[in-house]
Amino acid sequence: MENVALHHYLILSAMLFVVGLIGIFLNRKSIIIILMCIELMLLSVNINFVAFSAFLGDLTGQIFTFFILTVAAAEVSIGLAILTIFYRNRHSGDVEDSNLMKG
Amino acid sequence: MTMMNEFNWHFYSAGIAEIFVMVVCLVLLVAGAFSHKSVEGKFVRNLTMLGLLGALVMVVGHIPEVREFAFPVVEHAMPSGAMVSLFVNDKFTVFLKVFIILSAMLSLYLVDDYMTRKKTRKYEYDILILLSVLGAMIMVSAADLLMLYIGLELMSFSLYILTAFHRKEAKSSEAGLKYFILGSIASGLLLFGMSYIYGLTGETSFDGLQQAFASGIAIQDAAMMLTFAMVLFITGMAFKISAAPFHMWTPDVYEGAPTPVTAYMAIVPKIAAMGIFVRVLFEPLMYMADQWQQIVIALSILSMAVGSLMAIVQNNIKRLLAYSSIANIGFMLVPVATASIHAVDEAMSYLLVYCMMTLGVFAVILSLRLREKYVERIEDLSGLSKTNPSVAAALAILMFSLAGVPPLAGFMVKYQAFKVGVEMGLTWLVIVAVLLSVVSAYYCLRVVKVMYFDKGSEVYSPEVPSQIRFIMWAMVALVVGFGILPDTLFQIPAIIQQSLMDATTFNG
Amino acid sequence: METINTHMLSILTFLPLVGALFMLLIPGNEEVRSNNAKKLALLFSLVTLILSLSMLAGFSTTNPGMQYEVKAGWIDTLNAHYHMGVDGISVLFVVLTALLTPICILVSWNSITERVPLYMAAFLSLEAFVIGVFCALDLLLFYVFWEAMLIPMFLIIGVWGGENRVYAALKFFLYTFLGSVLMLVALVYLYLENGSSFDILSMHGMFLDTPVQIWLFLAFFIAFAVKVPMWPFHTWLPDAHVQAPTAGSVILAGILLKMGAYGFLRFSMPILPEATYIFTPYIYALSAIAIVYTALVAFAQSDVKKMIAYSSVSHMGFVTLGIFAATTESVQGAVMQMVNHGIVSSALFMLIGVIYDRMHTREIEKFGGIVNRMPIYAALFMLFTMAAVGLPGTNSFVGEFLILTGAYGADNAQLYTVIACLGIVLGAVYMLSLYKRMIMGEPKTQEIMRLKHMDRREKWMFAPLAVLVIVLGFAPNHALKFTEASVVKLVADYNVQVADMKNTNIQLAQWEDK
Amino acid sequence: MIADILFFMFASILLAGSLGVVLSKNPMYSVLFLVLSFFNAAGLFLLIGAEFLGLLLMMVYVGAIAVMFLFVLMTVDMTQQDDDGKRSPLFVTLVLVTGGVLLFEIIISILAGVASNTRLSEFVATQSDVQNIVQLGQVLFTNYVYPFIAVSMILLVGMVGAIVLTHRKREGALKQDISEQIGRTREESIEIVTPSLGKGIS
Amino acid sequence: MISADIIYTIVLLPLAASIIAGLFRESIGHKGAMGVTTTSVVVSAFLSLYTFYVMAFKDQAQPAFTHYLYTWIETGDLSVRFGVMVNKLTATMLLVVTSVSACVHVYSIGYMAHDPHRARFFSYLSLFTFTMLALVTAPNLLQMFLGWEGVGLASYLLIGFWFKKPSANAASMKAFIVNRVADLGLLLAIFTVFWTFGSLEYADIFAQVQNLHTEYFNFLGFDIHLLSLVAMLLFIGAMGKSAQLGFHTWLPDAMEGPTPVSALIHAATMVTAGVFLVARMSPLFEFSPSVLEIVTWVGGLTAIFAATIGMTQHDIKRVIAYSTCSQLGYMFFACGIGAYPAAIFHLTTHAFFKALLFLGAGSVIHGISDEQDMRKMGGLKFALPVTYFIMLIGSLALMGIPPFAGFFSKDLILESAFMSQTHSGMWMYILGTAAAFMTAFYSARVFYLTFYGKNRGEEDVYKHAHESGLVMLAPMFVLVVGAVLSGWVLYDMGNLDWWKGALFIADYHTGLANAHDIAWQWKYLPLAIVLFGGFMGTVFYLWKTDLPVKVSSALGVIYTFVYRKWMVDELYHGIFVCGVKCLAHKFHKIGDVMIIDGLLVNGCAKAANLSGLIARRLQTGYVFHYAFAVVLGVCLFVTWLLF
Repeated sequence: MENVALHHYLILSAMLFVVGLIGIFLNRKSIIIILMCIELMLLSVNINFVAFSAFLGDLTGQIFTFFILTVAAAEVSIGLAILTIFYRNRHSGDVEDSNLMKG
Repeated sequence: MTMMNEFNWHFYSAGIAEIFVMVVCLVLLVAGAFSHKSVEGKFVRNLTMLGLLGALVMVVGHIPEVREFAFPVVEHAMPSGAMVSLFVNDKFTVFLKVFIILSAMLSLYLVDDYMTRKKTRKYEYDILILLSVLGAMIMVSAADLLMLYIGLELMSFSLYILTAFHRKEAKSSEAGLKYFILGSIASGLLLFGMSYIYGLTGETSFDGLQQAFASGIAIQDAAMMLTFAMVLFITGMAFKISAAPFHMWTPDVYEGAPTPVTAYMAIVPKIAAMGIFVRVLFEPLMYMADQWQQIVIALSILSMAVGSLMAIVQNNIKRLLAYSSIANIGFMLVPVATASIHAVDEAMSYLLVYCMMTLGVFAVILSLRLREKYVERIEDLSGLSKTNPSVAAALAILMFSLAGVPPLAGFMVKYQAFKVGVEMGLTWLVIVAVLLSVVSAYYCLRVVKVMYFDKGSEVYSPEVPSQIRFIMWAMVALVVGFGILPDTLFQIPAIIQQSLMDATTFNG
Repeated sequence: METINTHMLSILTFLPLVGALFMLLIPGNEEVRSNNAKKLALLFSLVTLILSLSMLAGFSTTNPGMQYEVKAGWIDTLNAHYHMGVDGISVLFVVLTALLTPICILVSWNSITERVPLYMAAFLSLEAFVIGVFCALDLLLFYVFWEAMLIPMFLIIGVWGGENRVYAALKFFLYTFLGSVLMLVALVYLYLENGSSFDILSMHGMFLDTPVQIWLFLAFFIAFAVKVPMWPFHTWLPDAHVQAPTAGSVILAGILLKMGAYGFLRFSMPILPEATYIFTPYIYALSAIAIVYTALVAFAQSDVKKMIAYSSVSHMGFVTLGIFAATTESVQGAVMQMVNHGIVSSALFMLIGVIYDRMHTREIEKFGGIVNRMPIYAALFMLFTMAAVGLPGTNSFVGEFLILTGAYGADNAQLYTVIACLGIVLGAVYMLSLYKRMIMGEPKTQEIMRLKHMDRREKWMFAPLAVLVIVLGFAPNHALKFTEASVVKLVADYNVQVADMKNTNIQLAQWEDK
Repeated sequence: MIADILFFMFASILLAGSLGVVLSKNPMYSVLFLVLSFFNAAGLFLLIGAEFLGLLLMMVYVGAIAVMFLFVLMTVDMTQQDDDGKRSPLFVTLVLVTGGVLLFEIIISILAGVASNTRLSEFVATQSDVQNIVQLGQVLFTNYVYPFIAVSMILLVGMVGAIVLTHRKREGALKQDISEQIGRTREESIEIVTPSLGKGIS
Repeated sequence: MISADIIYTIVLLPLAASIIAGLFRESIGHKGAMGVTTTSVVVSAFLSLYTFYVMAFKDQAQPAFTHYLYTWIETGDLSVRFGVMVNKLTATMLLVVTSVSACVHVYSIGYMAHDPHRARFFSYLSLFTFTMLALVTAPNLLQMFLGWEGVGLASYLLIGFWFKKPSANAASMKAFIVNRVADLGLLLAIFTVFWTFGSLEYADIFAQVQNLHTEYFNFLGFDIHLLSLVAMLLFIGAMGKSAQLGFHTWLPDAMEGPTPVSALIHAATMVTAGVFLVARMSPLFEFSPSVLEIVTWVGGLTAIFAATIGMTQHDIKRVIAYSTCSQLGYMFFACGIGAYPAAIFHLTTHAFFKALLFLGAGSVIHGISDEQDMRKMGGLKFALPVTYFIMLIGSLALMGIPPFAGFFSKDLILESAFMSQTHSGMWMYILGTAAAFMTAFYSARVFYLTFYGKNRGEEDVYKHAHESGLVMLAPMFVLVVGAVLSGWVLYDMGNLDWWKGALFIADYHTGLANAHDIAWQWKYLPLAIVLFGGFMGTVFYLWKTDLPVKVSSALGVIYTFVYRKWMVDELYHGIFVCGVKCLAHKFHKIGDVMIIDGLLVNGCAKAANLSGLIARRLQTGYVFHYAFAVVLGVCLFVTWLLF
């Protein structure tokens, strides 16, 4: 087994990223899962940053991650708030119910 | 590192306007919460205006001759490196900020009447606008990927909430939801790209990136990764300026959001995103122009085509404007696609005029009520030229300008964009653009047609607030005035272009 | 007087525009506004006409260059100037525009009842823009006027037009717009090639590579060909004509169509001589097709306005043939023919308008035997029919004759000239059959027996045109002398450049042989 | 060596967790899988020397965000399942192909970068003497104080947004309004009725 | 001395009168209009007579001259001036035109007395006179063309004068259009002349003929002998105006116009313009023998062709019209064999007697309530005695019985043909003689059918048949004088020397010069045949009146074919009228509506709209689709850039 190198982290995060991405489309259930998928994407970005940071010996990446974490927290709160009012209006949290506007 | 511990005015002076706006936001939040319900709206509104005015004064009062930096950081934090800056202040940012603040102020004037009629007036609205203006300002001043990200998210989050502001309307909440989800995905992509860029260069500041790309090491090292990163990075920003194929959110969000929010959203974020897009392309990514040029060309063509073609089948004015904005972004990207820094001012003057036209059109929409409901469908405008000739004339002028018919400003900027396209050898793109501009002329004409040619009998609710009327006519006057004498229009962006060029020569 | 003369063209251009603004500001109730708007518009257009005539009086017929030139700064950043001037090629069109506008206002006096001020404003601004097109010596200025003119015309067709007006207006606008935007690209290119200058005069004789010229020519060609309109770019015209109100058709046929041909003379020939020469055979062919084909199509029409519209296409085919034949006679004839067509087809549309105001139909089959009731109308119709047919002694004959004579001797144009001659016969066929079906015979319906006679206004609005038909028929030199010097110069320069090209090609060929 | 094993362990559980998020039919399970993923990611962070971020991840995500997800799921009752497969197979195929292509491209480019490159493969995770949290603290409140403040505005937006969107006055909820109680007047409380004869008081 | 002023007066007086009558008839009334026009034309006629007298008889020293009034068109190398060219040919034509016109004017006062539009009629008549005069006096081809088309217009207006009659309207249109087709030839000739001779002035052209007669000209890719080309194109024009074979169809139809018009235009003046043109251009024609050959044959065939039809028609005016056609054929083949003087001579005499015949016919028609069908006439001898006499003179002149005018001129032509000693000359003699037989036959037929036998029309009409008034008879008497005397008074016309250079005959044409040397049997053979023809006519229509029906039924198809005018009209209708209409509709429906507009123009618009609609379908409203679009975009961009 070889030593864990940077590209292991990168590939891991890439896979995580793609899983998150595909999850958004393939999910036929509630919108809340889309929010979770977005969190997964952000997590993969964080892994990238942290990995690069560690391997470069440069702290900026970790700082970046710190800020991303903070922003993600706010993001979730906003997302859930909007989801809540959407639910109140439509009485559904279904992905496929969000098509009042199209064309 | 120790020197950072002492307060140094110089480090903050460039960002003073942003700091001021932050303070104003906090003050307003408190003021709004504790003031009496009956006055809170007005009170907060006035304070907001004052705050924006103050910010404007600070921005204008501090026009740097050469580019200035603020909030310096030590790069390569651990093996202590050179000093770079998070924040830049040059004529370009001043231009964009003035532009942003003025647009925000004008669009705030559009709100009162609407919100009062819809009985959804809340003081938080102003604060959110202010916060998104703050985000936009930070974004355009960013000299670092981190600042760019933070500014972008600050601006976007406020917009997500504003979009869903009419929480009792299903459309509004749905629009908010869509905007939020897609925006988050886009920023995820953006971040992913940023992480690679950071990882491959070890830099996050624009200057540092430019130098890294200039030296060519990073490009050689991991060309594919870098390409990948660049595409994702550009995607993130193209999403914000709603360039096709990253435009899908635009029509739905425009339609669903409360109209004043749409007006705001059609202008301020576009300015900020376009500004930073240009800066990113021409500063850090300048040495990757070969690669991004192709993407920008594709974005440009797709935007023009999708925007124009889909606009002609719309029935909702707000959706129409959404597609129109997509098409116009496409036209704006023609000069950018030349990958020549000389073309930036053409894009910027186009942006300027586009904002004027859009603001004018929204003022018109917000001044028209049919049976006490705001006009949404294009058919609702039928016969407007008889029942309300002055408004119809204003809208017609704006629409002709959007179509690019001289002697209106819309033509002049289109001309400039095409000129630079031809000059830089992208004649084929320009030909595609002019052909699509004919298509886009069609949807503009359709509006004029409905107003002037169709018979309509319904009478519009008469009272229109003077502010809206003022904005409408001011924009018409600007569009006509700049159409006939566009010198000023071309001179302002020419200055800012210079400041971008300074940046390149400074580094390159 | 001196100041008026130095600023003559500016006054001619902007006086109607000022008038148009006045229209929109007239106070009062609907009726008062309508009345005042009509009178004021007539006043403005008449003053413009008088000024244009005085301009014509002061025009030197021996000077081939620009006269009444004004040049001032306009857009410094683009190096665009406010540069106006007239030469022999444009001067007559300016006057024609100034002449037709008051007539148009008279034509609409009673037939337009809705939104009169707007209508008058549209007409006056149209006049202003068109005069601007003919006077502009700055390419950007030219383009601005060229495009701006679409707006009032679009409104005129769309607001006051017939039942299918929306389609026609949109088609008109988009069709011409499509043509012009391609011209815009060419214009940009020229601007850059000309050292970032829009000065049209400095473009004359500038050196451009042949392939470049060809592309530029094509771009300009589409713009102008749509405007002329040349076959097969003509289908917007019948729709626009049919749906437009009478005055709209008059101005469309009388002036707007001339802009395309004017463009060929002002841009294609002097700036792109080589490409012009290369494309000449194709344009001959298109012109010949236009002449014969559209004459036949005109014959097949059941709508009288459509028939006249198609006949316009056919007649403009002569003009393009004449221009590209590039002999002094043919170009003179083309210019003359443009003026003539402006007079004659305008008059024909006005005649149709007179009867349309009474019967509200354009179906030829609904008419018949009008002469029984309206002899003066029939006589005028006869006069203008004969002019349209190109009978010697009317103005059109002079134009057509000069064109055909000139083209007959031009390189490779003989066959097309012969084909074009067929157009003369076909013109007679459809015009006379129209006359027969509309005017002659027993009155077809009771309605025709009750038609109102022409009133004084209606008679007077034909008077200037009728006089011009005869005067220019017997004394065309009064018009030809204005254009002579400029046309001779244009043709001479063009031929020199073409000869140069041929020499170069021969030398190249010889060199390659070696 | 152990670090390597740990990496692969964390990595595989992380991936499995993320797949669980995506694939589980009940949103509630998804949240729990999300928590699992975060735990493992935090483990990876610890492994690579970013202790502070690892802990932060656990606290913020697991402690706050995941709970918030659960909370919202409970309150708005979005746990119902709806998997009658409305997605067209074409779309699913397209998504999978696109995802696959994308992943393939990323991995290819990473591997190409690693293979061709001089710097990327030389990178080694360096362990510093100074504690991670100290390092971060040093720059965060000096160099990055301005973004730090700015990001606080983002949190402010989150707060304002959540309140302005979801806070509502409940109709029918009984609330005491003291000023109203005190300000009651006789006129609006009592009505004097004069009953007419034989009709009673109704 | 003849000055230019006199000529200008002659030419412009009718124009002035026409304008006055046309524009101011409201103020001057019908009488005023008639007075003005008639007076001015009569004055013109007297001035012309004077001119002719001076030029022909009195002052042999009177030179031919050209005078210019003003420049008409001048641009580039082209310069055309209005003016007059006066020589003996002009003088002759002036005389013919104005005298016949004057007679017709006067006659019309009576004939049109009850027409409500007579002012207009007179205005048209004078306009016609002016244009015809402009034609004959023109010093250049373009002014000639002005007159040429002008007479076409006037003819159009006059044929369609009774605008309520659909047949009149159709006939007028037909006349104009057929003429237009032929005029193309003339127009092309003018173009060719301009580019080769550099001028359109007759004088310049004639001066250069000698130099250019070996030149070739590239016409539509063929190198053609220049002078032949010009001559041929000119002749095409002449054929149209003079209703020669192929272009003849308009002339019979033109009889829908009022009879004075037929007399003036379709007998005496306009139709002879073609002959005049060929004569005027004789210096050019003489250098293109091949074209002259064509002229000869066209003329000869027309003569016989029209005569055959003339024998079968029932409409009195149509018979005379075909006779005109036939006589014009004589004139052309005279030109073709180089006997221009004979042609012009015949033109002159023909003008008088044919006008006379038409006016006589008009008098008949007028007398019996506008009936033109000879099958409804008969026995009018007593009702219309003066007309009877006039028609007799006219018919004899037409048949060519000495001593009437027709005899001299027709004989001269046949003699010249015989003596030209060429193959075609011989043929012409045969054809001409045959035509002369037929002429005699149908002249007799007309005469007998009209005046002899029982009346076949309505009794009522017959009872009211009346002789025309003096105002109609007087001009006829003038023409009678012409028909009787012009033959020998103007006999010198047949002599080339008389023309003093106005006509030109090349040396190789010897027919006319030797005409007088013809052997007596050949000289009198035609006369004998004419007499035989007259006799046959008498047999058929006076004595054995059942013969015509028998003969015609015996001839069967041939008769029908001839009666239907050799089916030429049907042929033309089938080919040209239907062809053009069909083509027009095809072009419109398929070319314009379907292909250009439907497919290209609206097609593009529809394509744009359709693509908008399709793209709209992609905007499904589902957020995952939107997101997928983003990712797909990324994926494509990456793929594009990476590979």
